[in-house]
Amino acid sequence: MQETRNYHEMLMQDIRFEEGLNACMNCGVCTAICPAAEFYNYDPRQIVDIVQTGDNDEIEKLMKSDAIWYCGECMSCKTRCPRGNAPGLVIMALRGLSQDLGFFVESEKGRQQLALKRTVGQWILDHGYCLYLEGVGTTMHPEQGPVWDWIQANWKDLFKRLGANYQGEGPGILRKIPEEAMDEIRRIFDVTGGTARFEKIEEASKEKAREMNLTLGDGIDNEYFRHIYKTNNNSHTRQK
Amino acid sequence: MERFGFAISKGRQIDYDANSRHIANYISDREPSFRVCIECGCCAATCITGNFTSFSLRELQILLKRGENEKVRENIKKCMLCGKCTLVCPRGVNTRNVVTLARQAFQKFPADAV
Amino acid sequence: MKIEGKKAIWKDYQKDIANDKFYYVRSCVRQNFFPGSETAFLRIMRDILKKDVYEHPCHTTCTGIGYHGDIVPVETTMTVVARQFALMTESGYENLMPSCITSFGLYTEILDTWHHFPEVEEKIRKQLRKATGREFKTPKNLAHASDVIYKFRKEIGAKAQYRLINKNTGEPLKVVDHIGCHYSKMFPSKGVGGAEYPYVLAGMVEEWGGQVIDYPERRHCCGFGFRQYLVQANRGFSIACSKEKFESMKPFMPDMIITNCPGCPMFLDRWQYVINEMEGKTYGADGEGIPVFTYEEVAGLMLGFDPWDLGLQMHQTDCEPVLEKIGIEYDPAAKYVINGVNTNTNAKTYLTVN
Amino acid sequence: MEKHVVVIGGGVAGMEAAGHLQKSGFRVSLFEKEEKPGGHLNDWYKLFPDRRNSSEVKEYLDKITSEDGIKIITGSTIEKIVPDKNQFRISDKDGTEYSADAVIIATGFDLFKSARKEEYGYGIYDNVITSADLEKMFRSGRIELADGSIPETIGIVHCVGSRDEKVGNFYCSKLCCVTAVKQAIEIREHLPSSKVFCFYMDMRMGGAYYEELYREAQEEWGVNFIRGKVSEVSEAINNKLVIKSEDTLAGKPLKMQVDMLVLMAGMEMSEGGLKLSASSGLNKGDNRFFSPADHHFGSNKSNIKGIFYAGTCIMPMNITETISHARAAVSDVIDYLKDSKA
Repeated sequence: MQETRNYHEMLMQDIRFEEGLNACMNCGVCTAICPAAEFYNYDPRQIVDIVQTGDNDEIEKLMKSDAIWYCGECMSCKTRCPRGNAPGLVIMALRGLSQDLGFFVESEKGRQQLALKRTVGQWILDHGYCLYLEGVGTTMHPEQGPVWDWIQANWKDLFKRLGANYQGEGPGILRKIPEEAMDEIRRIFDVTGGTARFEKIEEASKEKAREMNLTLGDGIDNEYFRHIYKTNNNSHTRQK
Repeated sequence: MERFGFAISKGRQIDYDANSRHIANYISDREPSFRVCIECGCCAATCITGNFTSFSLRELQILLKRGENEKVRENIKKCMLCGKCTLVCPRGVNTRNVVTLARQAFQKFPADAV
Repeated sequence: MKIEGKKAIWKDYQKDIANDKFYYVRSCVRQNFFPGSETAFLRIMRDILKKDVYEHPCHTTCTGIGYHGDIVPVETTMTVVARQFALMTESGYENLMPSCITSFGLYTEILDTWHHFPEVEEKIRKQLRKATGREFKTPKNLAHASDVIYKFRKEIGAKAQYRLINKNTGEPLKVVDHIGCHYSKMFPSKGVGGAEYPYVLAGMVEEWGGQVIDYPERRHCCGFGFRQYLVQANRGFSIACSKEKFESMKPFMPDMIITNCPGCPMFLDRWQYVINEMEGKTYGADGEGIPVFTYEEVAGLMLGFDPWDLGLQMHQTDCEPVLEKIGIEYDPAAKYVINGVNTNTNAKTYLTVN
Repeated sequence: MEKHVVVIGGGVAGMEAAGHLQKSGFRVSLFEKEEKPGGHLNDWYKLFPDRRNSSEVKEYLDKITSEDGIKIITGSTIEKIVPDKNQFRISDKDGTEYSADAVIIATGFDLFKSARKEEYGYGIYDNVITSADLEKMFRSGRIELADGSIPETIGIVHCVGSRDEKVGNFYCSKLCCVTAVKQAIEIREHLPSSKVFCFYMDMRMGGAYYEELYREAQEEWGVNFIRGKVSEVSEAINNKLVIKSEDTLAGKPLKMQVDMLVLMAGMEMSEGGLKLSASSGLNKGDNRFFSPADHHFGSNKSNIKGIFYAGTCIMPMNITETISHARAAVSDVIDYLKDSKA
């Protein structure tokens, strides 16, 4: 069996953990207005309570569980906490460490990180935008509705009509960001741990895919991606 | 739902105004000590069933008072009525009788037990 | 409700907003979903208010969605943000004006962290130097683009061709103001009006003739939740949040919703369509949806911009009911016309029951 | 010549101190900023835990301060104390100066201004009131909503302005829990068909017969207790207040509507005390109350010899504790003036 490490100490290295956790008195003011607690079987107060005990076995369990992936990071908790805590920041620190240690693949919601990496992460590195939606249609996003089909069908002309500089030189909406600028962004990712995080997500996911007997090629058109993108075992919310 | 790949999540908050307190009132009228519980957890700590399952006498009492009866109904069969809870209660709550009355109420008013 | 109580709070949360010489950074979400809004914003700022607004062609995403989706580590995000600061510094500007609320929140949070932990700022400076060779100054003034419109709401109101008033009844339109969570929930003092009763949009609505309605779930998140929307399996949460808001605002019979975050209007717009598809339910009057607008779109409409120049045809929930109520002159047939061709010949009106 | 002692503040502590100083043979001047002495006692209807009428305590205090040798100066705010040889020069807002051989500061507390907890909507939503507002209703005999109708469901929020870093008050005001329980019972007495819900973080019933009162509230009055701090309040279209908290003992968020919400405003150092502290070099603690020379055996002594504290200007206290503390201050004055060569 793997030896329990001092996860609490590791969390302390994260500046958000230091900012987000003073002594909690379990008043529940965070859970009271937490959108995630309203719909998921989730209680941010209890997460903070577990973390502040410093019990590393319990912290490891948390990092391998779905529980840390329900938060929507709206930060409503930060506004209200009478002790100046931010449970949302504590969650972010836990999520960061869970990925760096490869624990995220142990839960259904955690495994979804690969989907984020291969969409948002890829758009950032390829285009310099968090979203780059040309060609991302209603197959992946049926909720975007018929208007989105129309937008996709007329993307370039419509954007031009609305004053965009789509893929153009110089400033403007969805301009092509110069290659030198993109190189800078990629170097920042290399220097600051962004690339390492991406690699860790890929590596742990590939191992998990093998274990689950699902194929995982590049991109988003493969079994594992579809699985993590769509699977919901319905244990996360109230069913009745 | 199939078309969109998800269903709209249901809220899990205690909707106090929508819940029925009929079961709790039934117990409280017959076992007034039910009212003075301070949720200290002594009952749950001493409970044999509680030590081996997720059954919690403390939680049971609060859920009944809020009208969140469904979870109580699912769990209350586990109690073996040994009565240790009643012995240890610092407020003199007859917890054992609370359980008995709750079981009775669930049988009598199945519609309120949700 | 006693409005004096709110006014007392608004007085406590007046933020410093620059007057001119803005350095504009774009929003990924707004560019993809509401390009007409950013176009209209610059038209208002430059052509109508005669302000100097500069945009650097080399600026990028702040990585905010990646950061709050937790795939981008905090130091990476801080360094990308430091690069934005560097481009601003190099361009000779010091008033940062982001289009995005996630960015605005992130810039605010990073500046606050650096303030409390100067050693972190030092480390980021080193990393930026190493990766790009750039140096930076932190912004002298940081205001979200909606703060700036708020600041100039009277000037816009003075030039407006329309008001938020029902032309048939003479009554003010009832407007729901939805504030992006990251606008002031993290740092109440950085938002106009604070976190509990933000005034940034309410001030515009009041100035332009409308009436803001306060409803129980006013402060509730739209439900984006980053990973909660971006992954299909989680979208049940995302839509449930918006639904909670619609159910709560419906009894107040709002005519429209105004937003300042780029994501919220898209969700509040699309989820009305999905709820109608799934449950046959709508939240506006007469079986219609509640039209959702960005603040730039509302400002543009007031100033007489053409609805189709503003990009209102990109909404799923039809905006026409509001245009009719205000009495805006527009050509319904031009909605889907691009380069003189009607590109949506089988256009149907969505979100109208029966 | 008989020594002259100035008492600043004519609430419970100041009146009790004045009475005992007079009994001990001093000439006393008692300064009160309001038009009549009595302090917060004037605003309270019944007292915990025995629910006796506050006027009984007021009568006692009026009696002991009506003796010859006590001069009560009302409508006078003392702004500065300056040591002058073995005496003190004391000046009021209008610049009038008085001299004294010793000074007792009994400037008391202010109720936390509940509008500062913006999320509770005091001063915005019509039927959000404070514990002090409710006492006025008790006294008038009518508990009613803004529109004159009778509330059926009443929520009580504990810890408003206490144990709350966001408003700069880390400390517990100590008396709001028992006040909440007392008021909950009184509401049920006035309105037998009403339902009352107390939202608390911890029930701090640390006084004689407080816990018993808590039990009585549960047992005889059916008051509901929910362990969770209220997170936000809003107004529904029917004018009811929507409150959100977590029921932490059930581990779930809880949402309910009430007709009226009562905020248990905490205790803060008074504004008068703060001004005096700044003008006269008197030390304050992190909690902004006056910081006595020693919290164990010198809680009446200030950092300036000859200036003493009585009552809630150093920390939240109930009336019993305030009266004892005021008497102890007199004992310190006696010691001081006996040793003094003045």
